[in-house]
Amino acid sequence: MARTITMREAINEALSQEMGRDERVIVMGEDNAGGAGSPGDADAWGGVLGVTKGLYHRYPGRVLDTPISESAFIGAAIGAATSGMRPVAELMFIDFMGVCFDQIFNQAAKFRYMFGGKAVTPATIRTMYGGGFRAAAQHSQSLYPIFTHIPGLKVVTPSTPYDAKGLLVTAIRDDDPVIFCEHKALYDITGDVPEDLYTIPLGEAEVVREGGDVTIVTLGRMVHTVLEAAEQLASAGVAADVIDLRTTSPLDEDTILESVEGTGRVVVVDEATPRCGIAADIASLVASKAFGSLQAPVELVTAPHTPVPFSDVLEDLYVPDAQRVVNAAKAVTSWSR
Amino acid sequence: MARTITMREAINEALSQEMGRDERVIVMGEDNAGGAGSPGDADAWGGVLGVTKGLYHRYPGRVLDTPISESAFIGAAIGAATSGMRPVAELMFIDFMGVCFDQIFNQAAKFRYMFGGKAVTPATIRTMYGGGFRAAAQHSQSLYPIFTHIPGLKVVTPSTPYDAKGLLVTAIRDDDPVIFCEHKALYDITGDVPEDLYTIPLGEAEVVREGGDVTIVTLGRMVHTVLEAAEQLASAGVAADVIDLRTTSPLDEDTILESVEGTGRVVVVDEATPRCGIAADIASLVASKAFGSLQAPVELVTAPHTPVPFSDVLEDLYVPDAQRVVNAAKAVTSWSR
Amino acid sequence: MSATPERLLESYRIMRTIRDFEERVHKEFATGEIPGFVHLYAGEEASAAGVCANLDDRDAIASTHRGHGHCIAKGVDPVAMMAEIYGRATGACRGKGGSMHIADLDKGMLGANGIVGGGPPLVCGRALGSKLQGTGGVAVAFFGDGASNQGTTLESMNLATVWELPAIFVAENNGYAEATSSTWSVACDDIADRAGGFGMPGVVVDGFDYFAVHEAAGEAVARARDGGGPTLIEVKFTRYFGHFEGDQQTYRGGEVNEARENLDCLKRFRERVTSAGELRGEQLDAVDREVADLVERAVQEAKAAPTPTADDLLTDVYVSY
Amino acid sequence: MSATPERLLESYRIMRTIRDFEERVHKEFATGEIPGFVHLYAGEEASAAGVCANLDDRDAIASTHRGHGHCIAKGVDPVAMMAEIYGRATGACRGKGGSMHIADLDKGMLGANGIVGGGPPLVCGRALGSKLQGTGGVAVAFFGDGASNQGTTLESMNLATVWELPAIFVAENNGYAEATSSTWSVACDDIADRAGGFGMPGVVVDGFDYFAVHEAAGEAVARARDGGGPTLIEVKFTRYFGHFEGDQQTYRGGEVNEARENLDCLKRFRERVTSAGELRGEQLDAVDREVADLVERAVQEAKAAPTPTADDLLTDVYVSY
Ligand SMILES: Cc1ncc(C[n+]2csc(CCOP(=O)(O)OP(=O)(O)O)c2C)c(N)n1
Ligand SMILES: Cc1ncc(C[n+]2csc(CCOP(=O)(O)OP(=O)(O)O)c2C)c(N)n1
Ligand SMILES: [Mg+2]
Ligand SMILES: [Mg+2]
Repeated sequence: MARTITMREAINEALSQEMGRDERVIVMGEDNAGGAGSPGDADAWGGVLGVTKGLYHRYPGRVLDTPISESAFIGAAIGAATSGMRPVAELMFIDFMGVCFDQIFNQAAKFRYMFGGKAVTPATIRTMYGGGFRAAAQHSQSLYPIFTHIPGLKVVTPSTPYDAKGLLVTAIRDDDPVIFCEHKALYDITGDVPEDLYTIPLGEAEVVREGGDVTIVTLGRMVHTVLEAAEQLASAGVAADVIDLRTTSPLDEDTILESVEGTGRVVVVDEATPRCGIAADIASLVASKAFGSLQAPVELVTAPHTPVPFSDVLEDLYVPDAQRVVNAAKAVTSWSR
Repeated sequence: MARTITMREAINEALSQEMGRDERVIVMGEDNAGGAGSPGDADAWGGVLGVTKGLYHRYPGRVLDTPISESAFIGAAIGAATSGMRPVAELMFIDFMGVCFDQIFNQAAKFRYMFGGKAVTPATIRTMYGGGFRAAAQHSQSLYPIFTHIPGLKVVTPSTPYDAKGLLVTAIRDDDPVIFCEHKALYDITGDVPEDLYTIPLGEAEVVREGGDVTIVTLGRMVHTVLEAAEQLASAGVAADVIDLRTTSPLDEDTILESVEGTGRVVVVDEATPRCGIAADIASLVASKAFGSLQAPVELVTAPHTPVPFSDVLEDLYVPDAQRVVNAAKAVTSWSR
Repeated sequence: MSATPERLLESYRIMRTIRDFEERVHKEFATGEIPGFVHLYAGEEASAAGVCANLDDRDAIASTHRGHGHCIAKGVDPVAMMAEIYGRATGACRGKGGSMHIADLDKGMLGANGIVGGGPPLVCGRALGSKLQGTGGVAVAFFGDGASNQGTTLESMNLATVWELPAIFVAENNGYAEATSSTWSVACDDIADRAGGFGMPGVVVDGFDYFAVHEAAGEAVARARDGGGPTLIEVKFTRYFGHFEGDQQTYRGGEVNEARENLDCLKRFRERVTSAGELRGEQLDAVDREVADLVERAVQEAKAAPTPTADDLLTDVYVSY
Repeated sequence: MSATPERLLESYRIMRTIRDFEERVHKEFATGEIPGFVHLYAGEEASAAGVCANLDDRDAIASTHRGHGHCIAKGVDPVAMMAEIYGRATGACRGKGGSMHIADLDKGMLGANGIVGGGPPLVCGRALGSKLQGTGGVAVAFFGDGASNQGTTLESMNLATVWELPAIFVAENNGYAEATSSTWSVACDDIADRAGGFGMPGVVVDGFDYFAVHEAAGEAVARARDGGGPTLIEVKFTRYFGHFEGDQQTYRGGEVNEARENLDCLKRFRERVTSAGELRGEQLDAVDREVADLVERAVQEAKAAPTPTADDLLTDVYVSY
C-alpha cells in the first residue's frame, strides 16, 4: 500500500526495511545516531537533517556514530564491504568528499578491476548535495559529475520519494560501490511510496513527461524545476519530453537518444557547474550519437562556473530556474539555420 | 637563444629561473630535494623523476622536502600563497589528489569568491599524470577533468618543452591557483626552448597544424598522437586542423569554434576517461555554440570507462593511439546524412 | 602574567563583544531573518580572546565553522561581520561568504572554514611564510575536539614540527562535535596527549579562565617566535548554544546552565580584575554599554544594507580569467 | 614463545620465500622484462612473517606498495604473484593490477596499495566486519614510516580505538620514505609514541628479530581477539634494496651491507633455532632448496604465460552495469 510520505521518510524507510531484511546492512556516519557518549539521547540527532532517525534503537549495534574522520570511516565502510557486509556510510555533505575521495575513487572504485575481477565491494555512500539552504560555497555543491567521471562507481540522483526508496534499496543490494546523492532541498517534498520493499534498476531513466517538440534532460532537484518549465512551455505551445536520468552512472543512453530522435531538439538542465559536468556529458552524447536527428544547437542550462554564493539573492540567481529552462527550450524549438 | 632540451629540463629551468627572479617562489614536495635527514646527499632525488634536481643547492632553504602528508603540505602551499609567497607544490602523481583534494577545491579555489574578492592565492600545484609507464590504476590517471570542473582553478596541460617552460612561468606568476599537469611520458621528449624567461598566456590554445577538412582538438601527450595521425590522414587526403588546448581552464573557445566553422567536422582526442571528461566538454561546446557549422557527429577518442590496466598489452589498448584518431577523422569527414 | 590595564580592558571588550554579538545573532536568527547555518561561540570567549591577546599584526589565525569569536578577537569589524551574516553587500565578504566564511586577510584572519580540519594545513603555510620572510610572525590554528580526529589536523601537527614552524594548535574542546561527545570520539584522555606523538609540548587549560588561556598561549607564542616550534594547547569549556542554531540539544543535560552560572569567563574575568584592583567595575560597565551600542548598530546597519546584485554573482572567481 | 617446530619451519619458509622472490625480481627487473614500479621487501621479512604467524583464516591484512612480503606471508601463491608482476593473464590479478595491487581476498589479503596510507581505513572496516559477525577475526594494517605521517593512517588509529576494533597497526620503519629519512619526517622519537594519543598500547620491536615481532604481534592479536582493542607495533629495520627498482640510493650509506652482514633476519633465525635445537640445519637447507625451486618455477611459468587479451580491457569494472 502506498502512502504519501516525504523523501526523508522514504530514505529512512528504505534503510530500515533493508536492515530488517538483511543483517549485513549497517549504517554509519557522523551523528547518524547522534549522541554517542553524550549524557542525553543516544540517537538525539539521527543524522544532521534527521534522515537516519530511529534506526539506532531499532537495530542495536548496527547504526554507528563516527568521529569526524571521513577517510577512516568511509574507508571502513569500503573495507567492511569487501568482507561480507553491506554498509551504508553517510558523507554528510558531498562537499566533504575532498577529505576522503581517495578511499572512494582509488580504493572502492578500482578494487574489482585491479584485482582482476576478484573483489566485490557493495558499499553505498549516501551524501547530501545542492543549493537552496544559503549554506554557501562549501555546503551547497552538486559534485556528482566528479563521481560520474570515475569508472567503477555508480551514481544515483533521485528526484522523488518513490524513486529515492526504490533506488536506495537497489543501491544497497548492488554489488558495486554506489554514490547515492540526496538533494537537501528535496527531503521535505512528499509523494506516494509503497510500504513494501521494491527496487528500481540503476541505469534506467524515466520519461516523466511526454511532449515531442523538445527533449529536456535533467536530474535530481532540477526535475521539478523542469516540470514547472514544461507546464509553462505547454501553455506557450511547446510540448516537452522531460527525462529524469535517475542515475548518471550507468547512463541510460537509449532513452535519451530515442527521445531526441523524435524531437531533434535538446536542452540539458543541471544544477552542477558546467565544465566537464553532466550537462556537457549529455550534450556530447547527443552530438556524437544523435547528430543525424539534431535540428538545433544543444542548449545547456546549468549553474555558472563559480562557487555557490551565500546571499539568497545570489543563490537564487545561481541555481537554474524555470524561466531559464523555458527560454532555452524556446530558443532550440525556434532555431533554424 | 634556444637550445634543444627535454621537457624535464624545461620545467626545471622555469622553476630555477623564477626562483632566481623572485624570492617569493618556493618549491615543496615529497623528495623534491630528496634526502632530508638522510646520511647521503641532501638532494639525492630532486623529485621522484628528477624534475626538481639541483634546485636545493642553488636556492638554500627554498626547496622543501615534506612528510607524506599531502593535505598538510599542499594546504601549506595554499596558506603560504595567501601570505605573500608564490609556492610551487608538487603532488607527485595526480592520482594522489584524493588525499588532499579538499585543500585544493574547497580552500584554494574558493577563497577569492567566498571572501568577496579579498583573497589572492597564487599557488601552483605541479603534478604528474597519464599512462604509459605500466604503473597501473593508481599511478596512471589523467584526472584533470576533475580540476577543470572546479570554478576557481586554472588547469594547464603542456605538450612540448617550449610550452612547459612558458606556461609554468605564467602559472607561477599568476595570481590564481593553477594545477600544472605534466605527462610523465613527455619528460624525455626534446624541443627548442629559449634560455631566457618568457611567458605563454593561459587560455590560448595553439593551432599546431592547419588543414581545413576536420578539426581535431586535443591536449597534453595526445597532441603527439594526433600529429602522427594527422600525417597519416594527410597521405589519405584528409587535411586536419590540430588544436592543442594547452589549458583546459580557461578554455580557448574561440580558437576551437573558429576552426570548426571552417571544417564543420570535429574529433576530440583525450587520454582521460570519457564520462564528464574533456572530450565531452569540447563536444558539448561545439554542439551548443557551433551547431550551425557542424556537418557530422562529433567523434570522441578517449580512454574507455575503466581504470588503467597494468599489463602493457592492455595499457597500449587503453591509451588512444593514432589509428583510432585516423579512423575517427575518416568517419567524420566521410559522414553524410 | 603582568598585563597592562589597557590590555585587560581590551580583552574584556573582545569577550563582551563576542558574547553580545552571539546572543544577538541567536535572537535574530529565531526571527528567520538570518539565512544559512550559524554556529555560535558564546561560552568560549576566553579562548579567542586569551590567545589573540598575545598576537599582533604579524600574526595570523585560521578558524572553523564556529568562527565569529576568532574574527572579533583578531580585529575583524563586527559591523561588517553582522552584515555578512545577513548576506549584505556591505558584509565582510560582500555577502558571498556568510557566517561560515568570514575572513579578513589584512587582519591576519585567514577565514572561518566550513570544512572540519580545513584550517591547520593553511596555518602551516602561513607560519612557513612568516619563517621564510623572517617577520617573527606566528600562526594559530583554532579547531574543535571533533576536528582533532580529522587526519588533516593530525598530519599538520607533524608537519609543523618537522618544518620547525612558528605555529600554534589550539584545540577548543567544548565537549561535543555536533551531538557526539568528545569523551567518546577522542580516543585518548586529553587531546593534548597527542602533542608528544607530533614532537611538541601539549597543555590543557581551563577554557573559562581567560588568564589561564592567555598564559599558556603566551608561552607558546614566545617559543614559536623564538624558533622553538609549535605547541598544542587544549582549551576545555562548554558551548552555550546548540551546535548550530536550531539544534534541540537533546543529547545533553543541564551543563550549560551550570557553566553560565558558575564558570562563565566574563563573570570570572570581572571578579578577578576588580578584586585584584586591576580594573574598576565602572570601566567594565562602560565597555558593556559601548559594546551593546556597537552590536545594536551592527544589526541595524546590516538590516538596512543593500543586498548584492546580479553582477556580483560572476565576479571574484578569479583574479583574471 | 613456545612455537611448534612446524610453525617455525613454516615461518622460515615464508621468510626464505620472500627473500628469494625479491632477490629474483630484483635480478629479473634489471633485464627490463618486468614492467612498472616495483618495490622490494627484502630485509623486512621478519615483520610479515612474525605478524602473520599469529593469524589464521579469519584474519585479514592490508598492505602497501611494498607488498610482496605481506602477500606471501598471508598465503598468496607466489607463482600467481610472479605472473602478476610480469603482467600475465595467469597472474593473481589476471595482469590488471601488477606488483602494487596484488590481492587475494579469499586469503584475507586485502591488497597491496599504491596509495600511502590507503590501507588503515580498510583495515578498520574489515575489523568492524569481524566484530559484528562475531568471527573472532582480527585485521592488520601494515604501513611504512612515511605512511605514519599520512592523516588517513592517524585518524584510522583513533577510529579503531573509538569503535573498539580488533585491529592491529604495524608501522614498518625501514628508515626511509623514498629518499627521506624517518628521523626527519616523523616528528617524535618512535612512531610507537603516537599510540597513546589514540588510546592504544604502542611498542617498538627489532624488526630483524622474527621472535620479537612474533611475540609482540601475538600479544596484540590476543588482546584484539579478546575485545581489548587495537595496538600499534613499530618494527624497525632496513630495506635491502632501493625504494623502487632503479633507485640509485645516493641518500644513504653502507647501512645495508652492515645489516645484511650482522642483523639479517634469516641468519638470526637460523642461528637461534639451530642453537636452541628447535630445528636442524638440514631442515632449513631443505626448505632453501624447495623455495629456490618454487621461485625458479614461478619465473619460468610467468615468462611462459600468456598475456591478457583485448577482451580483458573492458571486463571487471563492475559486477553489473
Ligand atoms: C570534513 C567535514 N566533516 C563534517 C562536517 C560537518 N560538521 C560541521 S561542524 C561539525 C562538528 C565539529 O565539531 P568540533 O570540531 O568539536 O567543533 P565545534 O562545533 O564543537 O566547535 C561537523 C561534523 C564538516 N563541516 N566538514
Ligand atoms: C598518497 C601518496 N603519496 C605519495 C606516494 C608516493 N610514494 C610511494 S611509496 C612512498 C614512500 C613510502 O614510504 P614508507 O611509508 O616509509 O614505506 P616504504 O617505501 O619505506 O616501505 C611514496 C612517497 C603515494 N604512493 N601515495
Ligand atoms: Mg566541539
Ligand atoms: Mg619507509
